[in-house]
Amino acid sequence: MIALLLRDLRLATRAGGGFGLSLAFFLIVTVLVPFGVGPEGGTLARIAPGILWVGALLASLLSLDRIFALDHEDGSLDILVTAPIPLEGAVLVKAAAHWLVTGLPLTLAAPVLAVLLHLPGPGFFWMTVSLALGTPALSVIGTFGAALTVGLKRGGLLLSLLVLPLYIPTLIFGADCARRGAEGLTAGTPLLMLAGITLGALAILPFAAAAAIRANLR
Amino acid sequence: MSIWEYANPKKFMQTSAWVLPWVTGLAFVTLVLGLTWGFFFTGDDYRQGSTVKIIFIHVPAALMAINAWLMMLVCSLIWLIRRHHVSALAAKAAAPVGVTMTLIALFTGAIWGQPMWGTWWAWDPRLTSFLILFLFYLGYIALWEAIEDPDTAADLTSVLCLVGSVFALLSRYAVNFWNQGLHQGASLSLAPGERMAMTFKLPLYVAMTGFVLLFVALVLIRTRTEIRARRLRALEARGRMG
Amino acid sequence: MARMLELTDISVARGGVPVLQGVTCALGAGQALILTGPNGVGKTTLLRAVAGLQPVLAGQMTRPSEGVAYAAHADALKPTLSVAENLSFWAEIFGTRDIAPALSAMGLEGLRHRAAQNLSAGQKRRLGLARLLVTGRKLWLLDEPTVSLDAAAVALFGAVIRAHLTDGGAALMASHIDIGLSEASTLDLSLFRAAPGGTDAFDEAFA
Amino acid sequence: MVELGKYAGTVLGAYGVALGLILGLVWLTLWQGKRMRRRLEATERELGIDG
Repeated sequence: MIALLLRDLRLATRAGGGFGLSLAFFLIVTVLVPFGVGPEGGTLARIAPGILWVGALLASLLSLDRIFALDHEDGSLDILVTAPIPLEGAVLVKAAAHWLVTGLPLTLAAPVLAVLLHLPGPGFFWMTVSLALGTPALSVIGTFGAALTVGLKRGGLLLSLLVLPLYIPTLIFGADCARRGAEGLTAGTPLLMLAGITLGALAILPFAAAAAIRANLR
Repeated sequence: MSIWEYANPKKFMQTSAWVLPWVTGLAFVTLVLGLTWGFFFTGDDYRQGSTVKIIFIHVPAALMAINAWLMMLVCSLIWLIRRHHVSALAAKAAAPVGVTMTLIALFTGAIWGQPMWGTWWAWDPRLTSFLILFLFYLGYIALWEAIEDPDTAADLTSVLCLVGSVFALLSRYAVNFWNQGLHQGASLSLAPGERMAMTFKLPLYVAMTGFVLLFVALVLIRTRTEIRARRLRALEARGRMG
Repeated sequence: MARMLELTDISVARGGVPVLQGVTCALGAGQALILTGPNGVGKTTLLRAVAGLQPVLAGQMTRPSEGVAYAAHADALKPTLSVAENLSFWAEIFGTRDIAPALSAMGLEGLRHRAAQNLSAGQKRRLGLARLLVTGRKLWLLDEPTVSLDAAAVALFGAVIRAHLTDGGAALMASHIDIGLSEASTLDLSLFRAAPGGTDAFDEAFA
Repeated sequence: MVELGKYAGTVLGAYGVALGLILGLVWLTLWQGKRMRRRLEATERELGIDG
C-alpha cells in the first residue's frame, strides 16, 4: 500500500505531474478577488476566511479527475482491483496522495495568501487549523466522486456537479471556524463539527468509492 | 443472492396497469378538492393576510421533495441488496418528480417570504436546505444520464444516493448552524399542525394526500416508461445480435 | 496434473447482453490455451470474467485463489517512471521483493533506469511480461499479447511463455492472430456465441 | 370571488408557478410515456414479437 502512495507522489512530482497546479490556481483565485471586490481593507478582511476556503475547495476540486483516470487508461486500475491489496485501502491511499499533493500545500499557503486579504491577526492560526482539518475531507469526498466518474467520457464536469454539494457541510463549518477565529470569538464548535465530518468521511467513503470502482470496471 | 435475480417486470406492468387509473383519478380529485378548499374557503391569517394560502402548495411540495428522496434511498438499498431491477428503475423514475417538487417548494417558499423579508430570496435555513437538496437531485439525475450500461448506472446512482443522503442530512444541520451566525432569519414555522386553526389543518391534509397520490401516479407512469425503455434496449440488442 | 482452471458451462454478458454461453474448458499446470474467434465474440469479456473483474452470468469457475495475473492491451506502465521503478512498484504490490530475476529473464537489465516512455513497443511489451513474472502468480491471462510486435519480439514472447509453462505455470490467452505457440491448444469461442434469442435472465423477463 | 387583499399578486404568483411546474411535469411524463410506447411497438412489429 505504501508503494502505491510513494508511486503516486513520485508521479505527481515528476514533470507534468501537476504538483503545483492546485497551488497556482489557489494563488490566482485569491489574487483575483480584490480586483473583483475592491481593495478596501475592511470588506476584504471580513470575507477573507470565506474566500480562502472557497479557493482551497475549488483548487482541490481541480485535480480530482486525475486520481483514477490515468490509472484507468493505462490498465493499472484493472490490475490494482485484482491485486492482493484491499481496494478500499488503495482508495484511501489515493485520497492521501491527493491530499499530500493538493490539500497540504493549500493549508500551508493559505496564511501567506491571507496577508493579501488583510486577514485579522488571530485568523491566521484558525485558518490554518480549519484547513488542516477540512482538506482531508475534501480529498476523500473528491476521491469518491472520481471513483463514480472513472471511465466516463466527459467525467470532469459531472465530477464537480456530484462533489460540490457533498462539500457544503465541510465548507460551512470550515469557513465558519476560520471566521470566528478571525473575529476573536470561540471557534470550538465549528472546529469539532468539521473534524467530525472529516473523520466520518474518512471512515465511510473509501467503501463507497471501492464499490463504485468495481461497478465501473464491470 | 444471485446477481441476476429480478422482480418480475411483467407482473409489475400488469398490476400497475389496473392500479394506475385509480391512483390518477384519486390524485386529481384530492388535489382539486384540497387546493380549492384551501384557496377559496379559508379565511386570512390576521398577521400574514392572504399569503397564508400559499401553505397549501408549499408545505405538501416540501414534504414530497423530502419523501421522494427517501423513496429513492429505499429503492437504491433494495437494488444494492436484492438486485431488483424494477426498484432501480423506480428510483430513476422518482428523481424528476422529486426535483420538480423541490423547485415548487423553493419558488413558493421564496414568494411567500417576499413580503415579510422584503427580498425575493432570503438565506433562511429551511429554504437553503431545499436549495441543497435540489443540487443533490441534479447530481443524481446527471449521473443516470451519463452512463450507458443500465446496471452499472443503477449501482453507481444507488451508491451516490446513499452517500448523498448522509451529506444532505449534514447540510441540513450545518445550514441551521450557519444561518444563526449571519442574521437572525425570521424562521417561518411551516410545520403543519402548530397552533393552526382546524380550518387550515383539514384542507392542508387533503392537499398533502393529493400531492402524495400525484407523486405515486407520476412515478408509476415513469417507471412503466423506464421498463419499456429497458425492453426496447433488450430487443434492439437482440436485433443487432440476430 | 494440478487442475489450474476449470470453466463449466460459463456464460458472460457485455453491457447487459449475453455474448457467450455454455463455455466449458479446463487448463492444467504447464498448459496454454488460446481463445480465438473474430473481434467482438467475447474473448476479452471472458478473460475479464476469469480475472474476477466481471461477474459470470451462469456456470461454475474454479481457479486458484490469489493465483491469477491479468494483462490487458495496455501494459499498466507509467511513462514517466523508469523500468526499475515500474517493476518494483508492482513487485511491492504483489509482495515479491526482488525484481532482478524478472529483469534478467526479459533482458531488461540494460534499460533499468530508462523511463518507460522512451522504450520501443517490443521493450514495453517485455516490461509488461516482466510485470507478470514479478506477480509470482501461476495462471497468466493475456489479452492480445502479440499485437503490434515484430517477429523477434513474438519469438521472445513464445520463449517466455514456454519457460513459464515448464515452470509449472499456465496461460490463457485471447488473440485473433496466430501467436506462434505450437504446443498451445486453441478454443474457438464463436462456437459458444450466445443464441440471439438468449437475452439475459433480466431482459428475458422483458422480451 | 374570494377577497385576496394586497397580497393577491403574491398568492396568485405562487399558485401560478406551482401549478405551472406540476402541469409541465405531468405533460412531460405523459409525452415520454407515449413516445416510448410507440417506439417499443414499432420495434416489436419489426421483430415480429407480440407485446
